[in-house]
Amino acid sequence: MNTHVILKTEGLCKYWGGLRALDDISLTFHDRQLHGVVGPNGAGKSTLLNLLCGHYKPTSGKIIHEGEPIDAIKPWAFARRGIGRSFQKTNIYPSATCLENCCIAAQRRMGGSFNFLRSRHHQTVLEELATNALEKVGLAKRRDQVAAHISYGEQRQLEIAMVLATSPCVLLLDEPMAGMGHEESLLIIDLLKRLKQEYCIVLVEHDMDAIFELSDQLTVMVDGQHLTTGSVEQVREDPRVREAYLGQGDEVY
Amino acid sequence: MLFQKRTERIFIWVFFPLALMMPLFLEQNTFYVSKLTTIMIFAIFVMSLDYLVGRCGLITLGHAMFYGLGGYIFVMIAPEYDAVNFWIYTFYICAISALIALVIGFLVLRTSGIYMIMITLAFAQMTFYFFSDSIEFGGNDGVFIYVKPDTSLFGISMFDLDNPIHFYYLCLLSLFNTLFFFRLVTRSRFGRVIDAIHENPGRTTALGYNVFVFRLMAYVMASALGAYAGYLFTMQYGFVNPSMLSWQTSGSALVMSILGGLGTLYGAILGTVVYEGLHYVLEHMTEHWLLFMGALIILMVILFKNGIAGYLEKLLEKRS
Amino acid sequence: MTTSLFFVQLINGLQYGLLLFLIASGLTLVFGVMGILNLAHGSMYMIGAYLAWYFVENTGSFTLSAIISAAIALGIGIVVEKTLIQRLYKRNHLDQVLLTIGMIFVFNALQSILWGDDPLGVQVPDALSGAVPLTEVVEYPVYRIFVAFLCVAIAVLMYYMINRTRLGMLIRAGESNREMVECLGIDISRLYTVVFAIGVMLAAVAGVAAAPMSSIVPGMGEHVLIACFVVVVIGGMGSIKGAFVGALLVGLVDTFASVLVPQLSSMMIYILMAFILLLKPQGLFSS
Amino acid sequence: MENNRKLSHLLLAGALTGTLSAQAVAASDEPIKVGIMLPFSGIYAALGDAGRNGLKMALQEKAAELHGRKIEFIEMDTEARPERAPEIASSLLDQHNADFIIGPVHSGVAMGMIKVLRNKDTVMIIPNAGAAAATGPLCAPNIFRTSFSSWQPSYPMGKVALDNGYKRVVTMSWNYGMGRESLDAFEESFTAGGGEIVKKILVPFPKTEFQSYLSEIGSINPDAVFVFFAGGGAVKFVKDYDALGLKGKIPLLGSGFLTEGTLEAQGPSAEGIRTTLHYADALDNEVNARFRQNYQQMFAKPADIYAVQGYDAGLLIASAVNRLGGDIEDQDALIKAMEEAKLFSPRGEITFSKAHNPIQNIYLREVIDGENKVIDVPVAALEDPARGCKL
Repeated sequence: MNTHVILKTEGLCKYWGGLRALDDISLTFHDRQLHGVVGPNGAGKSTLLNLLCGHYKPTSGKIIHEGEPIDAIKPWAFARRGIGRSFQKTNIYPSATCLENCCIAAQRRMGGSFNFLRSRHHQTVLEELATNALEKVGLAKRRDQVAAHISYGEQRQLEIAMVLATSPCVLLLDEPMAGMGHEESLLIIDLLKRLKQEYCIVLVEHDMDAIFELSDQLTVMVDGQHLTTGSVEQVREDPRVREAYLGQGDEVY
Repeated sequence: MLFQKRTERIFIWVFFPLALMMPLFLEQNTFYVSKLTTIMIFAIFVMSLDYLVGRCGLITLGHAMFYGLGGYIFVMIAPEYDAVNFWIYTFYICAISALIALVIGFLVLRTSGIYMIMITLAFAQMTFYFFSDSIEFGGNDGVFIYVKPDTSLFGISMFDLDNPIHFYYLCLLSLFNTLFFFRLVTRSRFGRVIDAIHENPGRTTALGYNVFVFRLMAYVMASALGAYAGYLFTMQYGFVNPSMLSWQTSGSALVMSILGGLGTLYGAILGTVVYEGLHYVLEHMTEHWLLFMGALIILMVILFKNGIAGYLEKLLEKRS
Repeated sequence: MTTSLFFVQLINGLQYGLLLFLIASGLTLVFGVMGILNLAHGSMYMIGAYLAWYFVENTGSFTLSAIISAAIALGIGIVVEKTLIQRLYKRNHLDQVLLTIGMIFVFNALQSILWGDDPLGVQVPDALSGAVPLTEVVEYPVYRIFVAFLCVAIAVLMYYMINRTRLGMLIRAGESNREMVECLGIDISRLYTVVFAIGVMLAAVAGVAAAPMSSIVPGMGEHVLIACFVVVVIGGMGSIKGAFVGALLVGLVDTFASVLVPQLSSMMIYILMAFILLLKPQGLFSS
Repeated sequence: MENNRKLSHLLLAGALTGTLSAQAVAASDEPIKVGIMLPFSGIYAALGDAGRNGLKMALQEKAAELHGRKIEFIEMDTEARPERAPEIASSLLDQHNADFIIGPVHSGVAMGMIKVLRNKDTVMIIPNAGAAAATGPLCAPNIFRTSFSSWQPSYPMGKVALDNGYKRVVTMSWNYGMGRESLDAFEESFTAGGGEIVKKILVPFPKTEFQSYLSEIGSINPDAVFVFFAGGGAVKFVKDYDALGLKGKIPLLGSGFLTEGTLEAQGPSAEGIRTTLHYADALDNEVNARFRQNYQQMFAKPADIYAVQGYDAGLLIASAVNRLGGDIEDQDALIKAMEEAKLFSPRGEITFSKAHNPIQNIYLREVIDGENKVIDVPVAALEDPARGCKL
């Protein structure tokens, strides 16, 4: 098992006024592992992802990427360091083709964005990168279709492809299976299984079966607090987890 | 292909050859030549605004600031009674206004939406009053430029700016170049990022683009071209007045841009020609032309959702 | 500046600010509830002033004229909303800008056709024609004090209406969530018509109130419009409280700037606005 | 080619305009084309309207003296927008081949027009704009003015103020050319006679919030106040002056435009204001009486200074056409005829200076019972110094 730590948080807090959305979270994320994060609604999972990708600034605490603290850098600089994310609500460019969606992403990696004159279509390497990303998620056949016209599940796949096209090292995925049918979910699970061979993945998901199946490490959060982290078995056995879910009156999925 | 839309290609093939031949028909009538020249110049300005508003999603009600600055920068830096070189001063004016746009854009682009409309207006009003209250720059009455620049490049003079026909061709060329330039830019990789930002700025940031810097670049570019249009306008009659900077100028440019079809670029030409043409016809027909102009604008907003260009595109689509 | 002059200027600034508030309140109300940016708001102010003149000439009574003018403005508001504005709710701000610029043209033309282009004036009603001495030379007319109080009264009334009445509840709900209001079984389009008409009426009432202390001329609406925008943006678009604070701020800054820094006075309110927006990009009291 | 040209005219007629000008016809049958470039919309619309009425009335009255030439008017709305002025001027010049171009009201527009029309093959007659430059540094053989230079109405007021024993005066106007020039002219004669300008207030144009300035004047408490304002601004100023209690305590003097065309709107606030101008409604002479009566009949409203100035532009054209026997082809002769013209204007006799600015009486008027009553003629036949003019 690869134990190289890519991303680490130390005492991460995010307060909205008096509300503690996230309180003192210290976690480590390893390369080529899928790190699942679960918890009832309002546990602070999405807040955690938003902090990790730089969308929010932490109230206190540190985010360390490859040994360097990065919590003070700009949101866009997170992605430049290879921290890519997908959103809970599908977040793509609906009027562009799937290929173009990925090209936008790949171009950030490739550079040349301040080239005012050269045609955007004149770079085959770029299109190759984008096509590869589409192939990885199994969307090659939708390459030239407009993103708004493909199915919802495919749009979620496309979003992951876009993140892949930026050649990231960390993938932050916020409920990639939300709103999907069973068949589509299986496709994504399959995809994530392949991806975790290459990337460090942080996965927030409500689908318990999926997350138990996929996670190498699993963190449970409740009310913005860290409850436990461990392997799937450890978490499953932990009585506090049951209590947390049952005590909340929330369904266990 | 640079001009991707069929409507746009047809437009270019109809408009520019017609515009090229126009002076042949009009050699007797310098008025029409200069009227058309003014329209071309304003179309450049409208196009630069159209790029900002339609392509970048940056709505400004202060773009006339750069139109006016184009003229006033010339007044400020050129010697009063010596002919200067047109191309060198084109460079100066674009560079200086780009610099100003860089500073203003740095402040303005931190806001968005309706607030950006207002803060751009605020800066334009400030410059308006700066020149209108000044004494050395002619104040509210404006100021003359006595000598037209000469256009020699490497010793060859291509245009004689005192000749209205020459000047017409210079402006037509500038208009075509502006369209060509903006097409290049929209097709480029930079343009790809601008399109992405326009459609979904949040996503673009998450992909690692510094959205602010791209917007700033676009703002600087459009502002410099807006100033170039103002410079040409100043050249045409040798006259600068603060009203070039007024919010009414920004407003009417915005109207023309929306009328033509926002973000289509060539629509800016359509919008300007139609608006100015209507203005001209109505003004000759009735003293109360404002009434009809207003009513027509209202009708167009309600009927043509995507401007004239959008309407034409739809028409072509239906037929094919 | 002597202390007495300072106080006189303070009163000048407050009075100007209060009038600005009266005009701007309608603009910010319409924007806040309906999300409509009405550039023709200044024209309504102009129309109000012309109506006041017309009915004073024909009825001889300022009070009567004010009531008729306000009623007509309300009618104009309803008609304009039903025929034009209603078509624009689903469009963006730009189309609204275009439409309302068209309306400015039409109103300006109508003004010229109906009432001509000569500067007109309305005399201060007799009951309010006195003055209060402030210094040896300067005195303050009762009418202007009355208008200042009227503006405060309208501000209080609006505050009460928005916070205490059913209409106000709907307006507040409409600001935050259109669908919710519809779920409550309220006809949102009727609410919008009412709000727009009230906005128009407020502008027209401001025009009526201003008529006896200013000159009624073509284009008077456009100058006011820009000042109103500054007020509304400083306060935060859609916030009545913001408009009140913004108006007083603009009134005071403009008044004192014209005395203290005359070279910069015309730029001062724009500098103020740019400065505030840079510190608070959504204005002082944005919701 | 001829065909082509016709085609293009047709095309343009369709595309741009509804008018189609007839091609060359014998000169004498052709009407004299008079282009009118005045504001018919926007804040100066009333002034433009009056100027046009006066002009048309004069040419109608003098129709018999035109040697059979008809007059064709081409009217263009400047909207008082200076940036449009060059375009409209060149339209009248090149498209309509106007023989005379009458305009404008606004000095900024005048600058734009002069830029295009200076030394061109048409005669420009300014019926209002007082910018000193038009008959100063920018003067030209083909530019005439039938109104005034900014210097003329204000200069005599300095003397009047001194005669009344005012020593300390505050001056105030909008901060634009016409305003500043008026204040300077007043200051010139006033300080030459030993007066002191204690404060000069320049209000940004077109701001009409005067209260703060007036409060300040109240605290200075000068012997008198001299102002230049016109139109809507004049109405607002006079009302504010009264409302803040300055009226009756500090005498208000002004360039005559303060109370021209605005008296009705100003109401009782204007009573007692003294101004100097080259005209007064109640001027007691035969021409004026007839002029005012006819004007009232034709246009159903009283004439004003702007109508007079337009009227005189018409008189100037008529007298020149008459003297040349209807043939105005030779521009030099036309200009000479205009230079030597002597007009019997409602404002009294006027002739033209070398710089083509009228030499005219300046009247001291006082508002009494809502009318400008002439109480004195401080300077008769005043000629503008035309500084900078090389004619």
